[in-house]
Amino acid sequence: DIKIGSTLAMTGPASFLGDPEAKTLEMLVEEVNAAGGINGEMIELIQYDDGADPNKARTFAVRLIEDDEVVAIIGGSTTGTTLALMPEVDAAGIPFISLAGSISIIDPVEPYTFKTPHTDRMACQKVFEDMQKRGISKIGMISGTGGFGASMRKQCLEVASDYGIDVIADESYGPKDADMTPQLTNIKATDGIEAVLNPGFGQGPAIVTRNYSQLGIDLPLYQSHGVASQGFIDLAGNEAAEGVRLPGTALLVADILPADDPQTEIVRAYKTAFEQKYEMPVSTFGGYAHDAFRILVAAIEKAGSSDPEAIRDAIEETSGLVGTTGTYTFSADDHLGLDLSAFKMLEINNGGWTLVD
Amino acid sequence: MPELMQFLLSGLTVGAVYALVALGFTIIYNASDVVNFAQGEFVMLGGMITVFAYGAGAPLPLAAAVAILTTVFVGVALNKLAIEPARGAPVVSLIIITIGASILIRGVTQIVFDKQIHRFPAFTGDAPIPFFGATLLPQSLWVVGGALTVFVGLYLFFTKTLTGKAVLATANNRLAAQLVGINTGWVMTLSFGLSAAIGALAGVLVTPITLTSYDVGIGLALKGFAAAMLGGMGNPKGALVGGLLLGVIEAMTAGYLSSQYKDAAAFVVILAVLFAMPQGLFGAKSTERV
Amino acid sequence: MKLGSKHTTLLVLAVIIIVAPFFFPSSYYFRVGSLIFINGLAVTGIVILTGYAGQVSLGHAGFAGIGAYACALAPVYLGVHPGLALIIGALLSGAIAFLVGRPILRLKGYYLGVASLGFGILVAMLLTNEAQITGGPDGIRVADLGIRGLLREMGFRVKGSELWYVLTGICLLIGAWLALNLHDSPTGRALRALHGSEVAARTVGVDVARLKLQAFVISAVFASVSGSLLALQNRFITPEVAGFLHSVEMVTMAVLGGVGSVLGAIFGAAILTTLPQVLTVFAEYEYAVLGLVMMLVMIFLRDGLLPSLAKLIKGREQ
Amino acid sequence: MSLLQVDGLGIEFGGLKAVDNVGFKVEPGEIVSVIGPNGAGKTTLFNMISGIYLPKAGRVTLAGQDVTGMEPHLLARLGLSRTFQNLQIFQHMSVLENVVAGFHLEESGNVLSDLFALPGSRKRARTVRAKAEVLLARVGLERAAGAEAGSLSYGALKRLEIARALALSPKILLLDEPAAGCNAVETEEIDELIAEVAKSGVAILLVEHDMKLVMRISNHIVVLDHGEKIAEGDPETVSRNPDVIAAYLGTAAAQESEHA
Amino acid sequence: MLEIKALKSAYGRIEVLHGIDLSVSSGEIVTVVGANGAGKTTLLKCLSGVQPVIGGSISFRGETMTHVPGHKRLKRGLAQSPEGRQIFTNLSVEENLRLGAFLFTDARVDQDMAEAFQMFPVLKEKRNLNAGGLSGGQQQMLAIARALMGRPACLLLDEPSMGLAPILVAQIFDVVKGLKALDVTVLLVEQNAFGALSIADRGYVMETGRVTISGSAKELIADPRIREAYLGH
Ligand SMILES: Nc1ncnc2c1ncn2[C@@H]1O[C@H](COP(=O)(O)OP(=O)(O)OP(=O)(O)O)[C@@H](O)[C@H]1O
Ligand SMILES: Nc1ncnc2c1ncn2[C@@H]1O[C@H](COP(=O)(O)OP(=O)(O)OP(=O)(O)O)[C@@H](O)[C@H]1O
Ligand SMILES: CC(C)C[C@H](N)C(=O)O
Ligand SMILES: [Mg+2]
Ligand SMILES: [Mg+2]
Repeated sequence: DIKIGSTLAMTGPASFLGDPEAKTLEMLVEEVNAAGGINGEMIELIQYDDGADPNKARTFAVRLIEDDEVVAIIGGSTTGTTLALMPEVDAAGIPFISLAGSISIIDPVEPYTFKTPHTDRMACQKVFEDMQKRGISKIGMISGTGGFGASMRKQCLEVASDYGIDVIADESYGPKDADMTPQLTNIKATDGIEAVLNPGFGQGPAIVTRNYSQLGIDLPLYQSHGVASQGFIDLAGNEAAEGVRLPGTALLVADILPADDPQTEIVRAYKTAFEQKYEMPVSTFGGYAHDAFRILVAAIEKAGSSDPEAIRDAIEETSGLVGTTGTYTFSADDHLGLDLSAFKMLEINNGGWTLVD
Repeated sequence: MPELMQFLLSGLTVGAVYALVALGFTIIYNASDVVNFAQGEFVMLGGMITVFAYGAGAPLPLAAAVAILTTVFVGVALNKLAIEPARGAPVVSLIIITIGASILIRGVTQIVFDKQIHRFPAFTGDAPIPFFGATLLPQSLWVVGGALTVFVGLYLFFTKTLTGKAVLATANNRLAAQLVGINTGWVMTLSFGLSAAIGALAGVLVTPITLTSYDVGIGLALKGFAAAMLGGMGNPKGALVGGLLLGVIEAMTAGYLSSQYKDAAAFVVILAVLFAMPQGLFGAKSTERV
Repeated sequence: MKLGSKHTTLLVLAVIIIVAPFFFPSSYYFRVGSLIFINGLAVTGIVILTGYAGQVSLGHAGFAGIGAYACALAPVYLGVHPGLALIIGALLSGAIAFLVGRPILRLKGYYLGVASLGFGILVAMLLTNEAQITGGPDGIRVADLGIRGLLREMGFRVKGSELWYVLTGICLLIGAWLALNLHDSPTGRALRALHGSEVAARTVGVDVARLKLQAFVISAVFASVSGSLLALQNRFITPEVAGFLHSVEMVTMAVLGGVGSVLGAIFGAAILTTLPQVLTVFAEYEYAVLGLVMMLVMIFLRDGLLPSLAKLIKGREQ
Repeated sequence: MSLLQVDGLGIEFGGLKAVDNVGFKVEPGEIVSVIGPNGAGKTTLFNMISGIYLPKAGRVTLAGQDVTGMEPHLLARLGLSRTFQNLQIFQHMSVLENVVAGFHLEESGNVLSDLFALPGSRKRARTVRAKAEVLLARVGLERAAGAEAGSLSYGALKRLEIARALALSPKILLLDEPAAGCNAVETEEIDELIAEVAKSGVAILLVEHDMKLVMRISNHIVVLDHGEKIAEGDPETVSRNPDVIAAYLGTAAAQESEHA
Repeated sequence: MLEIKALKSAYGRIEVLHGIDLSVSSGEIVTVVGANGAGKTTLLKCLSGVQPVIGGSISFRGETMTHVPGHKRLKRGLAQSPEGRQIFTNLSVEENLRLGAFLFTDARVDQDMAEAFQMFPVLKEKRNLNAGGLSGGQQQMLAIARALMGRPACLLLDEPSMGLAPILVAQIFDVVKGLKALDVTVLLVEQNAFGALSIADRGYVMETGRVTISGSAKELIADPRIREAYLGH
């Protein structure tokens, strides 16, 4: 048997990330095993729930490595848990694919750590590119103070000037906040604002979107890839969400993707399988886990062995692997393997996703 | 001054949410001196059960009724199965039981339902109501109205009814309460039932605004607890005022000072109030002679 | 053998710490062990504050946060050795506890609870929001304590987890020794007296305000050192260490095990630290079971695991 | 100079003058009793003298020093000690420890020395323990030394409080109804104990409704009613004072105390 | 009316009542005296159902009461003024009294309250104040008055004279005596043995959890053992 480990935020504040991620892994392992495993060997998946607690994540990493003796780890739903367990995988020499957003995970590159989601910096770049196209140069930001929101805010502030964008209002809200009208009122009252960007995930962006429409602010609103799921539209409500743009992945627009798009097939397959099995809509986050698993399986197949060292090398040599998020090509100094092209600018229209451009 | 008005409206809405949770604490506290840390889970259950009942096709009022009744059942069961059997245990032990209960309820909810965030439609639409240059959602009126109604009900209950007095007597001196013929077990059941009902009602009212998921309970319980302490634990007036005040302080801080530190500002105010009034704004000073 | 007497307690603890490793199948158990010891240390502080003096804090994780971030930041900004940073953190926590404790300890019961809660939240917010300094919610790396390297130079090769097992075990023993010393000392007695009746304690000459403050400061230092050890062991720390949940966890561990006794509270720390690890077999049901276990323990062993069990055993003997 | 001197002491609770302009003196070795109907203000007077309530008016002087409103723990240092009408027991400590706690001022040292169990701390603890045992024997509770204080009967707790108050080696001892809950024979024991303590030079200020006890041992009696001093003098005089009989003693009791 | 047979009770594992036999007939005043710690309070607590009985039986008006829960005993006619007064300190004096009549909602409640105020005028003065602020003796009055509000057929009094001024002690004993006319049976635990025996019909002496002497009040007052041990000089 090949033992693969995962530690994900299946519960706790990031459970809407960890839950679909864990479900995806479970589903894919079943699938692979049903098809005869990898190189004839069955996969045994050992999953732990770290509840987004970095200390727990680290302990589970040790457990996976020392006690369960896995050959690779997928996990870290959040940046905090990922950074916490990295020293452990590094010391033990176990390949690890993170599902978290921050650029700090792969920059600087650590030998055993890879990741599948676009970085928050790329999300900023994608958004700013779109703003530039629309001739927007002065924006307000309202960010969640949780890990994802805070980190993306920082990245956005860093790259804004590259796109000639001025952030002239900078507000935030806590992870459990239920009302953002005061912050939005301030943004609204700031002179010259042309658009608003909201980095964050969870219920926050949905509330922001609703408050935005309550206050009658009719400037373009941008969200991050942190809310790229049908759930977001449902929560915000079709009306409030109308016209919101965000950088997303092919997964969300599986149905309207041109048939010749390289991702179409894989995206639709995953979507159908997941939605059938779990009776809930797919999310980008499950997609990250999907990609991580595919990358890992491909690497093990290629390495022809389940030696961690060999797997790591094989991952690093991955090239042109098509996933739900994009097409991955890793190298010794790129452990993300995606570029901006894999990001699609999406807009919500009539309660559904449409591709901008 | 439309900004000020907007901050105020926003503060009052959020404050009413806190007040509803704080009011829920009041009864169990008054009956047993226990701050029921599972109170937030009652709110969560109210919201989540409504979501799923509504999703299953029940009309909203029916879904809400189902949610409230189910939550009352959970509250009563909590009392019967956990609090009653531990009778006579130190108050800290009882509090830990309620913390355990909150973890259990959350754990079961995530299995029975799911871990996603949910919402159901506002009772009377989402069209913003303009108000002196600011806007307000119709659902906010429901929440504020709900908080006021619960407040009035509780206030009358504790000041005008013998049963209300029996509840207070039970917490004050359980032994004496038994001696005057109060069925203290029943008082506890009643208290948990009522608290659960108030909690669930809060959940039903606020979910269209705050959204809900299996784990919203802790956050709400925490804010409700802070609000209750600010107003003075056990006093419905305190719960109402404490909740509203907390909401307004947060909104004003977010609006005028820093949205990052609005929770901090709220706690700074609480600390300041407690230094001047160690029993909160309306807390009864208990007189124990020596 | 009288349970709870100082020397038996220390002996029992030491024996467990020394003997347990012989049953460890992998070094993962050393990690869990050291986490127990780290939590045990914080909880021992809670015993002093809550068990002895009867004051409940819902914000002690704030001090753990100060200790942890002292180890993360002091080496960077002050260039001091991480070991020294631990001491700086402890002193800082003590000093802050001294300042904060003065006003808030005038409050009683739940009011003290909410005030300390506020303090803890303030610390957690600072650590989260002042990201330029603290690294923000995603956490920050912590420098290496360097003991392993030192040992290697001296020719000993030890695994990180084993080393930390030993280090934290020693710290816990020292902490327990201090707390036990205090219990039967005049200060400890005065603390327990004011728990019983503040008025009476005052009339026998106990300076209640000062004594509560002392207990608060001592327990803050315990929490701080525990936070530092966690940071140094993990080499990475996030603001969660200062969070409300961590504060509640400390109190829960203490009460579950028996807040009046050092051994009991440490036992509580052991249970609540291992339980989530054990409960992974229940997968989805983990939290439901965890909550259930907590409730059952408190319902049937209301004074906490250890004291209640001791009572049961004593009863049977009679 | 008197050991304790109270001048014009007064306090109000929500408009009610619980104690109003009360003054008297207590000399070393003297037993002064304060009597008066229920609610007359006796306990409140004690609470002001012992620093638990802050008087609204008046002055308390202890051995020449103005101690009005001084914190109880500081008063303890000056040798003032008391018991309580509503028992204040350290419930979860053993009976012996309750008394040992009474020696706080004598045994307490430095926290750090306690934390590290330095020899000094340990030695102090030992000597104090022996003394506490002697005191317990004196109030007849030596057999209960190891029991948890919360498990004692009411009368036993009353005596435990006396032992704890004595542990302070007070110069002046305030006893609030020490014989309440004791039968006649037990009261006599307490009576002897008080007399003995007074003989050693300790001033005693006593509140008690047991007139036999009061009349037998008091050197001086102060009578309060509605917060005001209505009479003062030796037992003889006071017990014959018609105001005192009307407000407090009642005729039957007055006769009884005559024969005491 | 009240029949106690071989009653045993314990705190934890320590037995403190070792088989008490005691009976009270209807309309009687019976007193129990005994030294500190003899178990008098424990006995009364067993009768009012707030202390578990581990052996023996209690029957009241012909019905077994041994394990009837505490709150139901008042309904059957058994009220207690407990040791340590146990008033509701956070409620007003009036609320305390009202709760004494928790079982009743008829007009007689007001009448009873008026009578209580007549008996203890101080309570009327302080009716709207927190009972916790009362002086010790005032609280004692409140405890007695509250027990009477429950319209007991049998009243259990635990040291009712404790902390009362002499003038009131006499009054309390008068009140107790007066209860006889109202057909209320009284079981009176007292340290003031002389006072208690003077108004009682019969008495029991308890020592360390056992009844050692019993008899008519007259006999007991005259008994030298009792003079020696409980009445003093
Ligand atoms: N904290 C308080 N709050 C309100 N009233 C108080 C308080 N303390 C005392 N009083 C009032 O002051 C008066 C005097 O009370 P105090 O306890 O001093 O009487 P006492 O003489 O000791 O009576 P007793 O003999 O019954 O113990 C009483 O009427 C009481 O109600
Ligand atoms: N809560 C308790 N836990 C353990 N033992 C107790 C408890 N309460 C009373 N006891 C013990 O039970 C025995 C009887 O006590 P009880 O209070 O019934 O005596 P009493 O006759 O009422 O005395 P007093 O005249 O002093 O009130 C005593 O030995 C006492 O120590
Ligand atoms: C939206 C995702 C990229 C968020 C990511 N898992 C994080 O928490 O960092
Ligand atoms: Mg008094
Ligand atoms: Mg008694």
